Amino acid sequence: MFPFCFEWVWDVGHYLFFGAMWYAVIIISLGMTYCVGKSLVDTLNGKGAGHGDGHH
Amino acid sequence: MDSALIPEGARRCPFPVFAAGIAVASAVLLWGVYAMGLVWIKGLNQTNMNDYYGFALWIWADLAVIAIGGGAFFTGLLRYVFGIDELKHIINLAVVIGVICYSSALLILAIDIGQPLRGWFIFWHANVHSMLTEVAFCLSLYFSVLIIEFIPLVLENRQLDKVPFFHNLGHNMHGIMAVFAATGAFLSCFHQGSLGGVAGVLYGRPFAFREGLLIWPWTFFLFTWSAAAYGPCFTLTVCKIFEGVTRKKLVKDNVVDLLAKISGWMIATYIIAKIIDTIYWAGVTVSDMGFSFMHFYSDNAFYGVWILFTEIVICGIVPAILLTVKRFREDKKLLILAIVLGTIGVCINRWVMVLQVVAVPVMSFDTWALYIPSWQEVATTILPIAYGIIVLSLAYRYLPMFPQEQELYDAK
Amino acid sequence: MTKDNHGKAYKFGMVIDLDKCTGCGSCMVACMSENNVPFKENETDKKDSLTWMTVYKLTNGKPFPDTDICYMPRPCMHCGGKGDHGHSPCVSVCPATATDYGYDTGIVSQIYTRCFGCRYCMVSCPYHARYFNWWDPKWPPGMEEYLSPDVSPRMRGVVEKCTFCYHRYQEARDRAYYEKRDTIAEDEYQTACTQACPAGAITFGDLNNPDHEVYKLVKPDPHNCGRPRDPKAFRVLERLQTNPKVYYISEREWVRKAGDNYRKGEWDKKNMLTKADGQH
Amino acid sequence: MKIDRRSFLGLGLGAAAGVAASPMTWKLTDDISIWTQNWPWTPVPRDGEVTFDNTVCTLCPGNCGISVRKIAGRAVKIEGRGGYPVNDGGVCLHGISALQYLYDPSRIKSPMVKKRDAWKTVSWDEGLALAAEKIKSLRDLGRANTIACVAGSGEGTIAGLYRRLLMAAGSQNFYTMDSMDKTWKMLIAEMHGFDGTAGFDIESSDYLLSFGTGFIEGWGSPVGNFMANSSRKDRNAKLVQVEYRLSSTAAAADQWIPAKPGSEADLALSICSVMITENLYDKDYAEKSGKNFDDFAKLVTEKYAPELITRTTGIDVPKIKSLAAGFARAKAPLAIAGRGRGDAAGSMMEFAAVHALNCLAGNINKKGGFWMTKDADTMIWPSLVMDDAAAKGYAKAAAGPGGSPDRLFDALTSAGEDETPVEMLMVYNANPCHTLHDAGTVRSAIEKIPFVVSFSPYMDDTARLADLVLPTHMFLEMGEDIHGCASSVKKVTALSKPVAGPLFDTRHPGDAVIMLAKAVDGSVRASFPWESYEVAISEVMGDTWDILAKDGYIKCASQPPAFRPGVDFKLLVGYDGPPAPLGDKKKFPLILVEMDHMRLTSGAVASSPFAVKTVPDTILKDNDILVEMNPETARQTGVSPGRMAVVETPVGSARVKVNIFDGIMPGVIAMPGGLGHFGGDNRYIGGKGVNVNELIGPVIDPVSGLDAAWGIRARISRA
Repeated sequence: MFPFCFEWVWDVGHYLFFGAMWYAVIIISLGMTYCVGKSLVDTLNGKGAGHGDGHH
Repeated sequence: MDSALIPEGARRCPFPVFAAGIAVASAVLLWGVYAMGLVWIKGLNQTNMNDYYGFALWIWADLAVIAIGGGAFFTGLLRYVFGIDELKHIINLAVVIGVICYSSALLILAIDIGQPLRGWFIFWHANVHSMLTEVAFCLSLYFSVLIIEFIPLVLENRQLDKVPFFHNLGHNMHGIMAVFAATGAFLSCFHQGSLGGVAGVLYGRPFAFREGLLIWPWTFFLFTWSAAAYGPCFTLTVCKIFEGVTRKKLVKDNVVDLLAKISGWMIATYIIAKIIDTIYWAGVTVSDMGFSFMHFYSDNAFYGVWILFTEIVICGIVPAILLTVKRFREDKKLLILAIVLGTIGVCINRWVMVLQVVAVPVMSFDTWALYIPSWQEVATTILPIAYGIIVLSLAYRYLPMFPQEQELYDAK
Repeated sequence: MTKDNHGKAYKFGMVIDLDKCTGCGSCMVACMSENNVPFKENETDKKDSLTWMTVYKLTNGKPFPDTDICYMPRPCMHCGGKGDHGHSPCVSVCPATATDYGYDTGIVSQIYTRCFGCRYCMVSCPYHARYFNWWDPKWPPGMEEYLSPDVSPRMRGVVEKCTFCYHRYQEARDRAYYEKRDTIAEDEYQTACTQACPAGAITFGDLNNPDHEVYKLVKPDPHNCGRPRDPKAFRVLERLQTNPKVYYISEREWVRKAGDNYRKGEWDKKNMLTKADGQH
Repeated sequence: MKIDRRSFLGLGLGAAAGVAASPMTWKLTDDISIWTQNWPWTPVPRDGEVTFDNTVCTLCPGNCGISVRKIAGRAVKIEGRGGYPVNDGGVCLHGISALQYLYDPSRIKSPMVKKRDAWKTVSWDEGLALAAEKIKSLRDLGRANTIACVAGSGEGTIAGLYRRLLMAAGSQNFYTMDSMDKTWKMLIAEMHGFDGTAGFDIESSDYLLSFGTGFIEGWGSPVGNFMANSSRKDRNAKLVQVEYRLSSTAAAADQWIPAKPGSEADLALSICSVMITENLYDKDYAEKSGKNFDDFAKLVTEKYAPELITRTTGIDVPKIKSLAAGFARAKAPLAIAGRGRGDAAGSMMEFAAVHALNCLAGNINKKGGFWMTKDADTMIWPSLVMDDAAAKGYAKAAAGPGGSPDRLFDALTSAGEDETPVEMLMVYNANPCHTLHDAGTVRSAIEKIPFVVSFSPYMDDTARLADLVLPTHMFLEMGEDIHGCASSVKKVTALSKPVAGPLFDTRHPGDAVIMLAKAVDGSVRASFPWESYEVAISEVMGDTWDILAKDGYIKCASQPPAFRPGVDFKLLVGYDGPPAPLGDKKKFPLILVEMDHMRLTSGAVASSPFAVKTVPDTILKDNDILVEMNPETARQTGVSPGRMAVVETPVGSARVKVNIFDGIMPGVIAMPGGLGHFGGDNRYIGGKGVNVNELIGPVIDPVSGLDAAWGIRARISRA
């Protein structure tokens, strides 16, 4: 999983496989960080207090 | 009693009735949990698996729940990426089913391995050439995507929605759901495929082996395609079961019809591909290995040509016709027949690709190996069903799972 | 160390003369005894019985008195995989790199402490050479005394298989290193089954080395993934391209035929061709 | 701070995230995986210095040289001993498994006395005193002749000591288990007037004609035979197997002659007739120096011409003629007899008929032929001291005539209520309750004996019936002299040595008998002047001892004996066929035979866990034994493969499973031997399957007086 694991080889297989994997991990985590962050900011700005407003 | 949690205006059965139902399901669940405990404590000797049947009932259950849970990724793809908006009325159900199926799949994998405490080695010491590694990575990542897709629905619960942060979070997640859905669809396509690859790469097992494109055997594509095709059948089946149990209409006909039609065309194209694949496999692949087609379907007490016929004709061609032809699709009974057949069809496909693969003798002096699962295997396989019923019931009762419910009720 | 099977590295393999094998079972027990293989009270379910080396009994399927039988010892075949590149059916599927192909020896290893028991490798192996520890290995009290420290006893829930007595290779290699030698001699590294076989039916050595007996017996074709050139020699399931490193020899045609699968008429055709080949 | 739902949720989530991100998770995960690799119940073998110790395996009469690999003094593996004349590095599975016999927790760990059906541990002194008391009282009563002893074989100093104890006490009742060697010995005496043992130069013979021997299934010296069989291809030597079943030997043979069971001797004589009529025999040897040749020739040519015996044997005339031609034209033809493993005596007439072929071919005491060797009598025993009681007792005849244990137990069974032909029985290195035919009756006979002493290391089928067990070392814990190597021409005298233990409170069987003799006191004590077995063997073996102690073994020259005794065909002139198996043809239409399987032991010692593990499921499935039959037989009797059935014979019945095999003659059913052991606490072999000897009854050979049974008439039906 990491280059320091001894079975790691720098080859096309590892580039493709872990490239795709880390790409997905990053997208998902960035996406979630964005959502949580924005929601925190929104909450602090008083949004969503009275429910119903700004509903989809 | 729990009315504060129930979506506003929704009509739900009295709490004691609901609780009784949950209790029944929980009893079954506990039975499964007991069996699971036995397997974890005493080891896999609790199963009837053996050195011939290294993969058995559980791996089938795993492949099957993932295939029928495929409705989630495919509906998500259609809804968020291709922008087919009507599907938003059924996407919640698809997502909940997806969450159930994928969490069950992960649980079954955790029971199925001989050293569950070392299960994380599959990530840590990953062998990128193994299809199973790809499955593990994509499966767990996609499961996190499903959770992300599920969270906004949970946050729509009446009480949770009152919390401003949760309200905002749900809102914001909705906002970028297309990104998640696209990632999920990509991951899901891959792991559905790699599940097909699990069987397809076995060049020592002629029944499973398929030639293919680059590193991917044809089963890779067939599995993805069939999950996308048959997954919605299961989503619709569950939807129909809900409507039957609650004696309410929950999703509008046009939505059902649309999903059924898409599923029908997917099945139709899939089954053509599957037939071509089967013919090529029988005529070229195994022929080169010295086998005749009938080798795989004779000289044993169970596996006959009937299973192939059932998979391809009864559970493939028939639902494809029923779902693509408008007249049939609009007939309620035929629609139900078609979606049930479709669900069974994909399960049979996964069965043969796991169990028949290992049952077939490969060495000329070997014999067919048949196996009957132990009760512990059956119990742990039923466990996800009980668990699914509980989660679906809770979700239905406390979350606005069917956006059209109120509208349809009012229209009645 | 080269990344294929054609270079200077060792390519250990085995040749079993099926006309000499009497099915006595010495190889099986020698293996169990050498490799700390456990045993249970009831071992009659052969699909759940750890026997790295197992002896199959083949019959020609003819009625009395034309019946014939042949015993076929089957260790792990240590497949070179398609193209003999080391992608054995099992090695290529193991998700946790718990089984690996040794490019310097041609031996398929198994790391018990790495295996988490998914059993995918067992499913991939058409020879049933891989075994799972369904039970905790337990020895009757006092019998652990004969366990050898050269091979670690396995734990429940992992896969194990024949390793061509890899620990014996390590020992030979260490000795050679200590004595400042580059190579190990043929008789320095022999598996326990080879050593024990009272019929002398098993031969073990380096398939890359023309001086070794295994090479002389089967004459592996380096340009054809090691396919035997000797007409009496064959490999089991040759057509699947698993490229095993265990070869069999038999004078009996039906035995050679039983080594692989043939559609109706195919065998006769193949034989006609080989006969024609032999003429020029 | 007020803890409301929000902060509670927040705290919870925060804590979870914190723990997950901390190194603790990784540490725990890592620890867990390490723990699963070192479960405390998974043994970790100790390492240490590697040494090798050589000794000789005595599990079967083959007596292979073995090498015990030790690590820090702990025996861990048994391998064949390279360069040893018998086996040169090869080893059979039972020999490799010997450490399982050594470390077997079900071994008898100290002397035990049976009191009201329960075992009680006693000290050696107490145990010996009990046995000595019994001997003394019987001698005092003038019934010294009712003391009996059954030993595995009569060879070697240990058996010599037991025999000596009986003689010193005053009894002729010393018995050794029957085997084909006994019959061969008698046959040599009868046909060649020579006192010696038979040897077969198999590895130099170029045409081996085997009459039902399990030549590569444990007959004679198994490993030596495996090697000889393997070298056949290079030597261009043929093997022809006459057998009603495709055994491993038949499968390995160049030619399989499936003659009907019981007709083997007829076939042999028929081949003789062809050889004589077609002038294919050694005239110089058989005719000129032979006696009664003309009568013999007349008999076989008139009564056993191929045309006449085709029906009895099921073998057609051209085949018989070609066999005769093949045998006679070979350079070194050799005919061998002794069915299966050869651990039953067999019919003297059958052996004679087979041996007639060797005599006609003239291949006697020649390379690749049949050898007669004089027993090298190297032991010098000091003269025996026999008091009055001893002399009087010894004057009385043995209970079982001819030294056959079958006759002994027969005498016990047929003895009246008030008769006690045997008051005390000692059993050493034998398990008659399992290995003798009609084992059930043998058991009842032993139960009749008032006092039984077993010297077995294991609680076997006979030891369990004993009143006193004086457990001896198992072979890896002791040294003894080993003579010859069954039926082989490689006569090796060897000295085994202790390579382990002793692990329990056991004694060397030689020491045990010396201690017992000393405890008896008087003249018996005087006959055993040695302090220990070690002293005894060094004195008794004389000069040989010095060489053995130095070299470990002595190999006699592998040249055929220089002399060539003549042959007398008189025995065969009166030939009227071997005794028929027990049972009525109509009531019992089938024939049940014992089938020897290399992976199961058949002697006194039951199979090891390793050996049982290798047994195929066509022989043993769970605890059920499988009997082998032709599909045709199954069809006719209505039994189905894999299902239970009942086999009945005139002496017993058993529930069995059915295994279908094309290679067995229709009408014959074969049952594997070596199963159905008592086993005591050993559940790896104990209680598994059925003992075939419970179903086959003894047939006393009219010529030799030994048990000639090889099968019995039977029927089988669905259970």
